[in-house]
Amino acid sequence: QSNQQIHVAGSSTVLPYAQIVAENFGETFPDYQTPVVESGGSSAGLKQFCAGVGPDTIDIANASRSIRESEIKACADAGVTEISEVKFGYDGIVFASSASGPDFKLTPALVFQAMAAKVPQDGKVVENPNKSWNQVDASLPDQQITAFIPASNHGTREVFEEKVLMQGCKDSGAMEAFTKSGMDEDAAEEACMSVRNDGSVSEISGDYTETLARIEANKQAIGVFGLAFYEQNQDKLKVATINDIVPSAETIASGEYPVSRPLFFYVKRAHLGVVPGLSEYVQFFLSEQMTGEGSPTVDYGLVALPANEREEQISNFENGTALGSKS
Amino acid sequence: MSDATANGIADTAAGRKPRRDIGIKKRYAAERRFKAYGIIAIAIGLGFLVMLMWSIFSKGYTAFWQTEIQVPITFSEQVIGTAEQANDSQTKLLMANYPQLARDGLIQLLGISADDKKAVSAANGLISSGTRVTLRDIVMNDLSVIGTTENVWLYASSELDSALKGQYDLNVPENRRPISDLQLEYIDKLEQQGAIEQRFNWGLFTSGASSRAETAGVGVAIIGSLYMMLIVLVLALPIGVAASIYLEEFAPKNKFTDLIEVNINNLAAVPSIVFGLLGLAVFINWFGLPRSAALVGGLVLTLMTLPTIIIATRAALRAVPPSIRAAALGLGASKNQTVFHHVLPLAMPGILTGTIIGLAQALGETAPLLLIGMVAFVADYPSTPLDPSTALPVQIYMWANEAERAFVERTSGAIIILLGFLAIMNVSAILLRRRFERRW
Amino acid sequence: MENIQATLHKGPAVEASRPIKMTSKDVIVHYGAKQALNGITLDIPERQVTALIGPSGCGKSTYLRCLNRMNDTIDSAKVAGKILLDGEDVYDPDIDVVELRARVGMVFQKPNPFPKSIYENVSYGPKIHGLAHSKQEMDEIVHTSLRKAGLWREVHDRLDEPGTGLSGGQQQRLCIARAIAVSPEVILMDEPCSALDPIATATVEELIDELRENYTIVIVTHSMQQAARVSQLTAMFHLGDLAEVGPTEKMFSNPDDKRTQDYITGRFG
Amino acid sequence: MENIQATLHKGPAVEASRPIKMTSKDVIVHYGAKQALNGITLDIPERQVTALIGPSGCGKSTYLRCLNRMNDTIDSAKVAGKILLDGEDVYDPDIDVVELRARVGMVFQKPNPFPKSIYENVSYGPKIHGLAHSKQEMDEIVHTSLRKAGLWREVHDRLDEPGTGLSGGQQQRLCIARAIAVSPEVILMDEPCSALDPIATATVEELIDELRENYTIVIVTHSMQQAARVSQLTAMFHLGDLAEVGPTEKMFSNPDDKRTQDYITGRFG
Amino acid sequence: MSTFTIIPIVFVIGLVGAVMAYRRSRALVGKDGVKMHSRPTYHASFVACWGIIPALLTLAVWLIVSPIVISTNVSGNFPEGVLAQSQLTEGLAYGIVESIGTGLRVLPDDERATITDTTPVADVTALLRNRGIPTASAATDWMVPLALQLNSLQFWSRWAMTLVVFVVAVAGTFWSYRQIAPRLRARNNVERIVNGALIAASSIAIMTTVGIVFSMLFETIDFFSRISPAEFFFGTVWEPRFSNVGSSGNAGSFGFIPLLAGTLYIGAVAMLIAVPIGLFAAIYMAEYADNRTRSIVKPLLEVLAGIPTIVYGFFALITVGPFLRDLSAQISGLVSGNYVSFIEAQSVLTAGLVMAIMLIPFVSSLSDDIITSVPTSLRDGSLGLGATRSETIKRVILPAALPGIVSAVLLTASRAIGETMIVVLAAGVAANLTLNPFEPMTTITVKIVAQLTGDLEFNTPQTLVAFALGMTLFVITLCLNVYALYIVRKYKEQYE
Ligand SMILES: Nc1ncnc2c1ncn2[C@@H]1O[C@H](COP(=O)(O)OP(=O)(O)OP(=O)(O)O)[C@@H](O)[C@H]1O
Ligand SMILES: Nc1ncnc2c1ncn2[C@@H]1O[C@H](COP(=O)(O)OP(=O)(O)OP(=O)(O)O)[C@@H](O)[C@H]1O
Ligand SMILES: [Mg+2]
Ligand SMILES: [Mg+2]
Repeated sequence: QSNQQIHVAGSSTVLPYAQIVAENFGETFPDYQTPVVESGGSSAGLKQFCAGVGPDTIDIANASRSIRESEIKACADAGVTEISEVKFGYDGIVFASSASGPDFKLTPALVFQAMAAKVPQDGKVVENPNKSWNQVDASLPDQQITAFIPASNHGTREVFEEKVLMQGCKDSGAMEAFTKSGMDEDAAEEACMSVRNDGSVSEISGDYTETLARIEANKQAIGVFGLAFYEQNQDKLKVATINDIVPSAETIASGEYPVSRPLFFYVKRAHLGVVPGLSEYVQFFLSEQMTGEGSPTVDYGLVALPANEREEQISNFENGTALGSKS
Repeated sequence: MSDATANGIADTAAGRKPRRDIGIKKRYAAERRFKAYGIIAIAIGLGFLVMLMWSIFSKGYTAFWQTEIQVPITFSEQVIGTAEQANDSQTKLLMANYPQLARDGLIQLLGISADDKKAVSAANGLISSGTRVTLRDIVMNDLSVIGTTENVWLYASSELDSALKGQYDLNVPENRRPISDLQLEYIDKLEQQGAIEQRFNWGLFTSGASSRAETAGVGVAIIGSLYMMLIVLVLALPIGVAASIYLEEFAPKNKFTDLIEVNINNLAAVPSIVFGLLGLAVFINWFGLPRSAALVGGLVLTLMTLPTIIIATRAALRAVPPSIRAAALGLGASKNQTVFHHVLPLAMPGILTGTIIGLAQALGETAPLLLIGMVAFVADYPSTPLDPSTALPVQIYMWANEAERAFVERTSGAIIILLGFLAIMNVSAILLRRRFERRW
Repeated sequence: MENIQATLHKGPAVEASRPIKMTSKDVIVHYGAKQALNGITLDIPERQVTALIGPSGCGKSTYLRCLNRMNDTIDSAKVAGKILLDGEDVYDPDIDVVELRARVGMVFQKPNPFPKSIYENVSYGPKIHGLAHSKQEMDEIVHTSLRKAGLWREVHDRLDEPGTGLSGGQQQRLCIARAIAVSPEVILMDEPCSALDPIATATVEELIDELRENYTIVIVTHSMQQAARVSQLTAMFHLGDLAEVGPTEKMFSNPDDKRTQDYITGRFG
Repeated sequence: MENIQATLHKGPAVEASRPIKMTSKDVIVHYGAKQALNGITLDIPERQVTALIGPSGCGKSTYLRCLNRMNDTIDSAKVAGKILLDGEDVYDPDIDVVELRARVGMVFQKPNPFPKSIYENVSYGPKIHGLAHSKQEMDEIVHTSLRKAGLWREVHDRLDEPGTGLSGGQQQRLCIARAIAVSPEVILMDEPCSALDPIATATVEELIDELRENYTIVIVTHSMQQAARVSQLTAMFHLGDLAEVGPTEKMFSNPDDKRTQDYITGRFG
Repeated sequence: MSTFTIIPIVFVIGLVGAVMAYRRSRALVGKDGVKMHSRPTYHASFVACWGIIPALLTLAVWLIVSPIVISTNVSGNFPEGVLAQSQLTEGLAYGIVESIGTGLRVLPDDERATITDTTPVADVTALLRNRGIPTASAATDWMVPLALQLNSLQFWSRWAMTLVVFVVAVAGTFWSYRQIAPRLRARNNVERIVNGALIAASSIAIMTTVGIVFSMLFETIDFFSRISPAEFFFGTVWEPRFSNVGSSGNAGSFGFIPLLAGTLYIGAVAMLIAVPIGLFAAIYMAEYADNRTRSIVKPLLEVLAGIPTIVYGFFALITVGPFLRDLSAQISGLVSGNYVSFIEAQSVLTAGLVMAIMLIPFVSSLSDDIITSVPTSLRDGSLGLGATRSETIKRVILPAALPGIVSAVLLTASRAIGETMIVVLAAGVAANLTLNPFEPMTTITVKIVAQLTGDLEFNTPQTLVAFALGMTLFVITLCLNVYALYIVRKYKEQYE
């Protein structure tokens, strides 16, 4: 009974898209029940996914990051050997502040200098002394530095660290300064990615609604959002440019806007043909009408894959290219 | 006699000795302060309640109305096939492009040309994409509508709905709001035609989860919560009361009962998410119960509520004076009879309080449900407690995290529904409690 | 002294020695570390009234509570020794205390009506013991018991009101009615008349006299006159000891024990 | 009849009419719909003992509770009429019940010790009224009160034990000690000796006699002998009415009212 | 016969037995000279217990055991090597067989009759599809005979079960009916069963504890095999990284101290606010308020316990936090002329305050019941001595109600420790170590939830730490509770 319905679990970032697809799937294919899509994080989703094969396990795991080697191994240990990885789009990550505030034109280097725990100054490595944005750079508004960034349990944090802080660290020459001050490479990288904890940068472990609420309560603050969330709340939020590029589906898809991450889901191939509608669901997900241009998911804010890449994902899935069998 | 009285009083008045100082002024001041503390405490509690309620209701009451548009729909045979075809195979009927019917109806209503791509897409943005199901159901119920034209009330899109309810700041530049100037124009037009109306949002109560705000409802969640509360009530109340009776009335005072007592107190302090871990490990992985099922949720919440009920019940049992027990025992009532006939009824108000608080807590809990898969998108109604379902707090939690503006009011709307649920539970418990309450 | 003797003459004649209903041997009771009874050996004859007298705090209530094992309910109380009812040891683990208490009823020193209606207070015992098979029978039992306890006249029109809303003396009589409603074989009464006016006292004493026909009665009283009037056997307690026991007549006319003599002659009751 | 008269002769001589300490006029009490007192008019003379007698349930406790407004605590009780203490209306909204109750102390019919230690039970009143200014003073008050109530000997080595672990009679004496510890002007005693043995009763009666020097005392009793022994004025209640009031000597030798006569002669106490 | 028909029938058997027992025992009473030990209703319940309980136990055991037996039987017949080829694990293959079996049972008789061991699966699937029953496309021919076998095994098992259960029920009833005699201690027997049930109910608490420990133990051990306990228990920095795949492979720091401090601090602040408010509210309701006020106020306050905590969280985030921040700015402006807020929007104080609101009813309602049940005679005793109401409450009623109030407070404290959502939104997730209540801190529970539900890798210390935290918190609260029990005992002895 329970294996007649597709069961999906995983990332809460992917949830809205999976939800849209599941709903439309149920409406378009009245033969099949609407899939159940659990939220709860990529971690919990993949853990359930890797719990084993059988009617009481889930069929698909949504993830806002790629599956890790150790997880593939854990899966294999539990008998989940054939896993299809499906990439279905990108999530753009943007900086936004209250719509009533001034504009922000940021670069990774500026973000690094505003938010890093330690910055080089006059050749020495010092605790970040910057109190307001215009201390970082005169072009920025004279406004206290208050930022809300994703906490370290969020996939977004990884992107933020790698594509913004790390990049900014290198761009601003801080990396060099760190190594010069006697750190080895690991320590320097770590220093690049550590965020100041003197209260001006706060972590958010919840969802973007929380970040939005915090910005509404503190109009001076700047926060990190998903592109989709920002687009739904444009009347309240003002987006910051990075390297003078305005984030949008087009600029992200073209790679001009640097900060984005791919979204995935993983399919348990052993359940294909067993769970009714599973392969139809995957194909439906990747179809033009669901994740192509002008589809509801893209309306919602998904950055669609270029058409050729989507074709590739479909054929990968149909050819049965699996992760598990490789390792 | 009255003479004597008068005299007597006069005498005493004359010879009145000074009153003893028992610090009456200070003590009365203390008394007044004490009473004031009580009033202040209650005022604080109620004040916060009012603030919370106000913030919920002021945001949420609009969720109970939903904008609908009356659109003349032509059930064109070209789009959905003929009735004969439908009798042969339903596939065409099921898969037909119903949204096109709605779109055609709407552009006809607004009098825009089908070639004007921009205008058509603007108009299309006014109606919900959930029309597919609405229109399909109409056709499936009655094949004779095929080929005719009918006026149908369709859900407006959530953007239109929110705009009408004033939830968007329409003064910001057009590109920064989800509703365009053209669309606003159309809305004016529809309003003039009387084709747009705010109607009571039954869907909020009956629909399952949906990614579209206008078709989203807490139907599945209500059923799920109902199942879970029934399970909790049916299991936690008797088990909790039984355990308390054993511990308070029967158990010998030894290490084992101390162990149980400490255990119960400790379980009260276990974070609710840990009960989710327990449910996952024991009920799902071990007993093999299905994920996302109200049954598992109910069991987990039962375990979570038990300590509250047990602690409250034990305190209530302890407060029954021993003389009542002695009286019953002295008449030759057995211990069980004494407890069930006398002690339990007297402890009932306290037990009910514990139950209300425990149930209220269980009704509002999300964290443990996260791990057993109940924080999920479930569109279909569960027919048994073994089917996937969600719960009211889960729906609230999920809607609270939605980006769309229309979900903000729905979140509060769902909270109002949950509070209604709570109110029903409370009122029934109050009625019961009043029957049992007395001083002795 | 004359007073008591006057009363004795009015009281019923002491009957010839009767079979023993209950007997206790070396009953010792501790409350925690404090010893309340130091080994009481006493026989209670069948269908007679045994009075326990003695100064306050000497252990009368404690002894009475041993007879139907009500001391079991006090955690700190430890009972040692033997108590037999019709030859059976009441502290035998095999004995059913519930049955025991149904056979050995009790009226407590402090009136403790249930917070229920007057009717339910009295009907509770018969109900759990299944003594009535119909509403009429139950009504009958309740009415007779209340009448015997001398409460009927005062409460017949308010049987539905709570028993806790009665006056002190009324509560006490309610408890007596409640106890006799289950017709136990032995009735233990701990100062049943302490809160009663003379008329009500007389009613209860008459009741005791009447019950004596069929039941065995043990009564604790502080009134020497009452002991003299209603009892056939009197036991005098003193500081946890049984000072003396004997036929009532003899106890009040010619006590052997010095303490008894002192207590009785020092009387004021 | 002879018995009582014998007692009267032993009792203290009735003193000349005294100033009035408390007076009540047409006091009517309802419990819900039920009328418990039908208009009682009674003067209570200063520094004398007034005894209230009458059959159980006739309203003695109710009347007593009116005198220090303890009836306020019963929701269903409604009091009408006037009660004056030293000429002040005690039901005047301006009057301070706390002060009133500190001046008019009470011993209840059912002993109700606090679930605290014996010491704390007695020291409670003095403590809240601030009657002792040091530990010694407090000890002094507690010891004297216990001694006066005749409990000292039994409890002096266990003052720290809970008051609820005492025997019935001991609890009653504890409550008396508790009441006199605050030295009120008027002491209301609702059957203070009901659970007491003759010796303890004598102690309490002596106490009453002694208190009479300085305090006004109202006592409810069921024992005619006790009324005769300790009181100077006796009031006979009957079914919510005041049947008769008069000097004790006269009441017991030559009552005017038929009901009093019946009650006294029908006595058994 | 289905389980749902068997159970009522068993009950009917038990009830019939009970009625007969009742009659018989009534008849015995009629005979003179016989004194019954137990009343007829007890004889009836005695027989009913014997009729129903063993039968239901048998049923339960059968229902648990038979599917295991049947499935081993059927999967034993899976063709050799087929499993390997079709890439299906046994469980899934069995699932398909089962669903074919279930489908077959739904078919009308004439159609079912056409299906034999040799019918190709395609035909079966076609038949089923006509009836609207989807089957997995991986179904193969060898599954059809197994499905038939499964069906027949299930069929016979069900019959055997029905028979056995009924026999047990009737035998139990009959045997116990024969036992009825005047001296049969039916009441004691029935009460022993009731007591057994009571004990079973209280041991659920122990089983829950065992379950909790069991569900966290292995992961906890796993965690401590990767991160040293010393680092965890004595570390003062909490900073796990997103993942340890970075160049250094560093998983970050897992210092437990700041979380423990935060938990205790926020809990203490919440209790400090909630307990006085709740207690005073309870006292007012129980002792001063008239019945009507009380019957309105009490349930209203109870609503506070039922508002989902996310609502409180947003209340703290949007209203209370900024309010306190601005208030502090005003205050410092008035005092020093410098409008700088010393209370941060997210702070221990905000979290404690908002959590306290939620906790008020836990204290107020439970304490109100306890206070109300203190006997009136104690109030009278104190009032009669000239105590004011408040003195009576403080010195007599509260001490008498103390054990109950302590329970209520402990329960409240427990809730304070377990709360997540409010802390997340009101005090944030930053694991600071500070004494200043105006700065943010966070709690153990917050971190458990965060590490468990994020996008982290599931078998790294970052996720496993959630289990370690849960386990540690469990042990800490256990110790606190043992200590509380000890204290309560010590205190109680003074009064009993
Ligand atoms: N709380 C109450 N509620 C209702 N009726 C009451 C209450 N208290 C007393 N009564 C009734 O009021 C009448 C007088 O009661 P009260 O207690 O004054 O009698 P009493 O003279 O003290 O009798 P006793 O000698 O038995 O103590 C009685 O009929 C009694 O049933
Ligand atoms: N529950 C108890 N805990 C501790 N000591 C107790 C308890 N009950 C009684 N005692 C003590 O045991 C002794 C005997 O008490 P008991 O109640 O038997 O006296 P009694 O003869 O009935 O006196 P009274 O005539 O005053 O009722 C007393 O000293 C008393 O203080
Ligand atoms: Mg006694
Ligand atoms: Mg009275």
